[in-house]
Amino acid sequence: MRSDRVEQLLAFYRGMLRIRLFEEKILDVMLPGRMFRGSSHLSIGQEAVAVGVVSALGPQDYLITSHRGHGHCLARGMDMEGAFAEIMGRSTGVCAGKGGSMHLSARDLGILGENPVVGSSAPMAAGAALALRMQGSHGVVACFFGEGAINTGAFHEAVNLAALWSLPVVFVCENNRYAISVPVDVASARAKAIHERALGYGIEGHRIDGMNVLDVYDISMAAIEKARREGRPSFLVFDTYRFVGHHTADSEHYRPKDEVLQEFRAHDPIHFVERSVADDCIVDMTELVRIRDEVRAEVDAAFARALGAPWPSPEDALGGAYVETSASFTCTGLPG
Amino acid sequence: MRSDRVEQLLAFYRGMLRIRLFEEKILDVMLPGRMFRGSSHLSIGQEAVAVGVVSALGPQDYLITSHRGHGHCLARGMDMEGAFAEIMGRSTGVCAGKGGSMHLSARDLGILGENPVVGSSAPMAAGAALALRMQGSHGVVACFFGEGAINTGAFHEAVNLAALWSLPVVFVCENNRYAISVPVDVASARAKAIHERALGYGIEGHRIDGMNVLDVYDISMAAIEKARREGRPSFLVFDTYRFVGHHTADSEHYRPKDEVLQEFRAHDPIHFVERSVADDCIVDMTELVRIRDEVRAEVDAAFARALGAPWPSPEDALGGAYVETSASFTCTGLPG
Amino acid sequence: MSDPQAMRNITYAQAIRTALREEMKRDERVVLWGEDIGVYGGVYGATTGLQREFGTERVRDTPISEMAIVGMGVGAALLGLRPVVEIMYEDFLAHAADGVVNQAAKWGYMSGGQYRVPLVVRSPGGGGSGYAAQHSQNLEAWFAHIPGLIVVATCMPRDARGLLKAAIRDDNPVVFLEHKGHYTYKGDVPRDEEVLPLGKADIKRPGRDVTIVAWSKALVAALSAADELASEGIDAEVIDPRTLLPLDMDTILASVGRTRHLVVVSESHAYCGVSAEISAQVCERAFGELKRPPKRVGSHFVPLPYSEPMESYVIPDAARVAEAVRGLLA
Amino acid sequence: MSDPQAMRNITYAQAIRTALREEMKRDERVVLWGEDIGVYGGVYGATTGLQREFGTERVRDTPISEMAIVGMGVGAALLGLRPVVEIMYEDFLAHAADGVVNQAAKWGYMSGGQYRVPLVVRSPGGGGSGYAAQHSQNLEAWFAHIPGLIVVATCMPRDARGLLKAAIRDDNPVVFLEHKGHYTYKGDVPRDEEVLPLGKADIKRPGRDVTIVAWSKALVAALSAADELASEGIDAEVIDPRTLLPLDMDTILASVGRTRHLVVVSESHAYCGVSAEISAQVCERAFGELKRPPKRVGSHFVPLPYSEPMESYVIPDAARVAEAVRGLLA
Ligand SMILES: Cc1ncc(C[n+]2csc(CCOP(=O)(O)OP(=O)(O)O)c2C)c(N)n1
Ligand SMILES: Cc1ncc(C[n+]2csc(CCOP(=O)(O)OP(=O)(O)O)c2C)c(N)n1
Ligand SMILES: [Mg+2]
Ligand SMILES: [Mg+2]
Repeated sequence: MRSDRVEQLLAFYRGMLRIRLFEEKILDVMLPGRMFRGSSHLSIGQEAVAVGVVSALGPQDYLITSHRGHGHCLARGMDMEGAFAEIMGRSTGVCAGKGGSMHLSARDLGILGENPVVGSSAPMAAGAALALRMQGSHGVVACFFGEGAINTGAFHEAVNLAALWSLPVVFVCENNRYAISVPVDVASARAKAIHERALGYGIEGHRIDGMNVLDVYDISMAAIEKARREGRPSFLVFDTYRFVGHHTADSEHYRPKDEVLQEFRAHDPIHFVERSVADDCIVDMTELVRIRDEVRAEVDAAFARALGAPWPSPEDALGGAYVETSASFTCTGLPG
Repeated sequence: MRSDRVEQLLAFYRGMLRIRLFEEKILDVMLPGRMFRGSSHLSIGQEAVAVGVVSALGPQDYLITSHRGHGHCLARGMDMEGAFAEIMGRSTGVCAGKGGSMHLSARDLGILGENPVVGSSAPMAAGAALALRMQGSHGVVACFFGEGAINTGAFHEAVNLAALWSLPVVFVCENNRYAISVPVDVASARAKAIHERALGYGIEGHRIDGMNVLDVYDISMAAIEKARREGRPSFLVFDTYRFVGHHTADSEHYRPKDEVLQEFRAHDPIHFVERSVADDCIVDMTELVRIRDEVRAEVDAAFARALGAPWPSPEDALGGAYVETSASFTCTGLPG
Repeated sequence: MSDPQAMRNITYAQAIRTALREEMKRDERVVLWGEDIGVYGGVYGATTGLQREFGTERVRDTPISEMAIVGMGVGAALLGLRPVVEIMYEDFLAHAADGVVNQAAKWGYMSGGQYRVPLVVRSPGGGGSGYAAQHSQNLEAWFAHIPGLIVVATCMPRDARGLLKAAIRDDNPVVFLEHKGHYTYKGDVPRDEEVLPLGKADIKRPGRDVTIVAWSKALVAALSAADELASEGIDAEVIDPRTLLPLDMDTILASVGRTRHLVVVSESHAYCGVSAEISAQVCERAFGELKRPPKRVGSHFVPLPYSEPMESYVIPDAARVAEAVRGLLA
Repeated sequence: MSDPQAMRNITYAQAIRTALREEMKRDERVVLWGEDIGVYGGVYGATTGLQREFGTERVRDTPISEMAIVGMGVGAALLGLRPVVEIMYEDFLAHAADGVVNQAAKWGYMSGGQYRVPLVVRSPGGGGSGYAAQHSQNLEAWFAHIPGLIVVATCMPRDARGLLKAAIRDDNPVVFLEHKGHYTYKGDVPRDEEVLPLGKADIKRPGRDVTIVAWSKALVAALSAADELASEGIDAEVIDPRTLLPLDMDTILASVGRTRHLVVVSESHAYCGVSAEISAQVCERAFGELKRPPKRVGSHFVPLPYSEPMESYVIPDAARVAEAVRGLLA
């Protein structure tokens, strides 16, 4: 019998592949086919953080993420077809086509949503955590953002408050080294140790290899339990890298192609699992192939269904700006 | 002959007294006489920080301050009559009556102004410092604020940038323990060591007794020179206390009267000079009395002149929203 | 309810406090946070005693972190609290605008209706107290321009209590704008519970000759002007829209249909203000009914100066309102 | 200047870049900062090549710190630089509003005229690209409501170049709003230097039957609508105010005096928008000249949805403008 750890690794592998193949579909099929609008921010290369952290969350926990949040949503169980449909702008999308790639959300899964306004998710995470605590839940909120977000005022205000009020939040920083084109050291004082910004607030700050899903999982477990039991927030900085452009329209001339290739060869988090599985001969490689085939089939099927889904009608736009059920709200004078 | 240090101490003494008596006039005469409007934020108890820091600035340097900035302005040489007149709303005020107590400024003295929007002075200080550096000046900008300001996003963004771009700014935090009614530890994580927030940005942070004007001066000199020569900003946290309310309408029920009395007895920065002078018998006490008399006469005279100054006429309000000299600005459609 | 026995004469601050207290007792999900709202009771006393009564969990003093005050409010509202947060001065909503406008107003819509944001953001604006340009603005027009928000601006105790209760119960985010110069203003408020409808204007004074629409503290100037005009034989109807988004144009249009004259009065600048909307809508929708073009009265278009003679010149008073009405009817 | 030989056909992005480049060469106090404006050249390419040409001191990539981007701009402007800062999306001016509105707009006034704030804040707004609700807003009405600011919103290459140059030379703070859907739009721009006056509208198409006032990308819809209407025998005059504060009402009023019909078109919401101001002012000041009440056309009053059918329904297009004109003239 295989150990739990092996089962877990295989589950992580599947989880990462689901994200990778989902996003490769966006890149390889939807982009050339002009099947979505605006831009889509892919997390190819960063799947270990998504899977490692989200796997450490319990059912009562929540997450909020950034523009680069497909991975977190899928890891949390978002319906793949609904996600594809949303990105395609179909009425069956998880947000009925109103949100798109940057606004995926799923209330029933504890996904507060993607918040592409950099930094603004941090206070919302803190507020959500306070709500959980005040309502007697033991839930924790994981807040995902890139290393660019740590220089926003919103992040700072939120971390201070989370520390001060002992809120169950884990601030998860995916340091993929760039904010669009701006390298971390061009944007952040003391860029080599951004996790130490936590010290000023008296909370723990850790820097971890974000390409090793097992390490990600372990530290996340610890941080989430600390938040859950002691109400102490943490600041986890995962070193990672995005193997693709900032978004699907990025020329990427701000970084050498070599760098990308080298990172990909050396640190792809999915290869990492494949290598460690192979090195340790713990499972038959055909099992990995089988998983890959299954995931590919899942992605293809979800994609095909989404592609066949209906468009919203133009007038659907007009609904939903207001909740109109509330007793006292009389809507006579709403402007046209 | 007396040492330079003694001369300096006496100059500091005079500087502090000028602030104290200026503000006591506001409290004791102008408040009951309803001679100003809105509210006025007095720095009684905090004079050592104003005098110590500002005395360490050179002629090419600038300062920007908060709602509690009378002391910084006076220490920098603001005309007392002009300051009184401004607070009274007279046309001879330093801002022609448009600013009032919270907006004193003096361009020719390097006083960028008071900025009562808490935190917002920090980015402005950083920008001013960048302007100085880019124009070849060796000037430094001192940015004064209370301990409440360190929890604003603006402060954080500015410190990161000042550190990152090596801007000649000294961030001067006057920790008087309260932000209006909110004690520092109710508002700030790790309240006992707020100066350590500097660490996250890789700049120096110091915590200093703000009631000892000599210590204030010495550390400020060092920080200003460091900024001037190396472009390294610092974060100086001075422990101080305000002996009066947050503003002139404050009921002060959030802190025990005892606390105020005890702080006043033990730590008044002006008594501190008097005591050290007396203890060491370095100058005749009558000299201190003479200084006090001179300052009182100066304050009384400035006050009397200000009180006799004319009011602006109502229509003066309409001028000054726009600079109308610029060649390209045609003003035909300005709304009424 | 209209039995005068059943009225209490209380201040605007007390009215707001009453609404908060009643709603906090009624619904434990209602929580408050903001700067100095606890022990201090708010810089204008609107929350006095509430921390003592409801404890420090439900009534929280925050750091000076406007972005987080509102941002946390949004997050907490998503997960079931009904936060009422205070921004100490309306001007500082400029620091918190992302939370209000990009997050609270849009989260429900963007999620395809999965979420709702029952958040109330209270904030006092307005001049007249000598606080100068950065502590006196009236920014209702900003928020009224943003779909997804409800915007209330009211200065009468009874309205404040009844509408704040409605705002707290509403599942939409509400920007509830108060006037700092009005907290000690007194008025009758029913002893019994009263929840007033959002989106309904109130005719504060019926009249036949001219419709004056005015809100927040400018309403008081409008009412005094109406008294002054009455003595000259001009019978002004004064309408308080109370809610600026949605706006009760039905009431305004019906009034203009009767009086055939319109003056819109606000302390905010008329230029690109809510008063422009009202003037424009009346012209667009009741063009034929107007005998004369509408007039708008607002603060002169400058930052608010500190000194008294200048400040009171900038802010419209009863005399300026009366003058505008006379000019219109002349 | 109007010699066609002396024209270059360039994109809106190139026009902006040209203005920046020319002013940077002319005046070394002109400096740029913003997110990704350096190596990347701005997410819409408006600053491509400028860092290479002027160096990293004068063209600076910033952290994601909108408050500091603008706040530092104000501080630097006080001490003699002439910063042109970029906020990547107009929506994020909600994070930087304090710097624009509380500081830049007021510092000169509050100081009694001691200081001036020659700052330009550039920012692209607008929808139509599928960026959804938080990356598509048109917030010109916010800034047009604030005394002390100049607000430009223009989408034609020639205007953008000439007005940006004027904005940079102006000693007042200028909010210079661009449209993200227009950076690749081409137009003729004089080879020679051209500085256009702030505060002057431009008649983009003369006509006799109706005045259409439209700005930013809605101008393009208005111009197509005018073409469409021309084939039906309706001769529309299309006016681009270009500057929304101050607003050139003289040109608009003169036009309405000729055409006696007004339609105001904006991509921003009509409700409490600049279009309300224009409609109101025309009614108030030229009541007798209008044959019909004005009409406003703007984005429907909802956050902007992502999906194409919904998004293009919300934003007004030529058909909706033409429809409004037909309705008005019917
Ligand atoms: C407040 C704000 N400013 C600017 C932007 C534009 N923007 C979108 S993503 C991005 C870079 C974010 O970098 P990082 O936080 O490192 O996340 P990553 O994209 O690398 O995942 C920027 C500047 C934004 N969305 N929000
Ligand atoms: C952005 C902002 N939020 C709130 C206020 C209201 N306010 C004025 S002074 C003050 C307290 C400031 O405390 P601190 O920074 O410690 O300075 P102190 O008054 O103690 O000198 C507050 C909250 C403000 N002026 N600006
Ligand atoms: Mg990044
Ligand atoms: Mg303090």
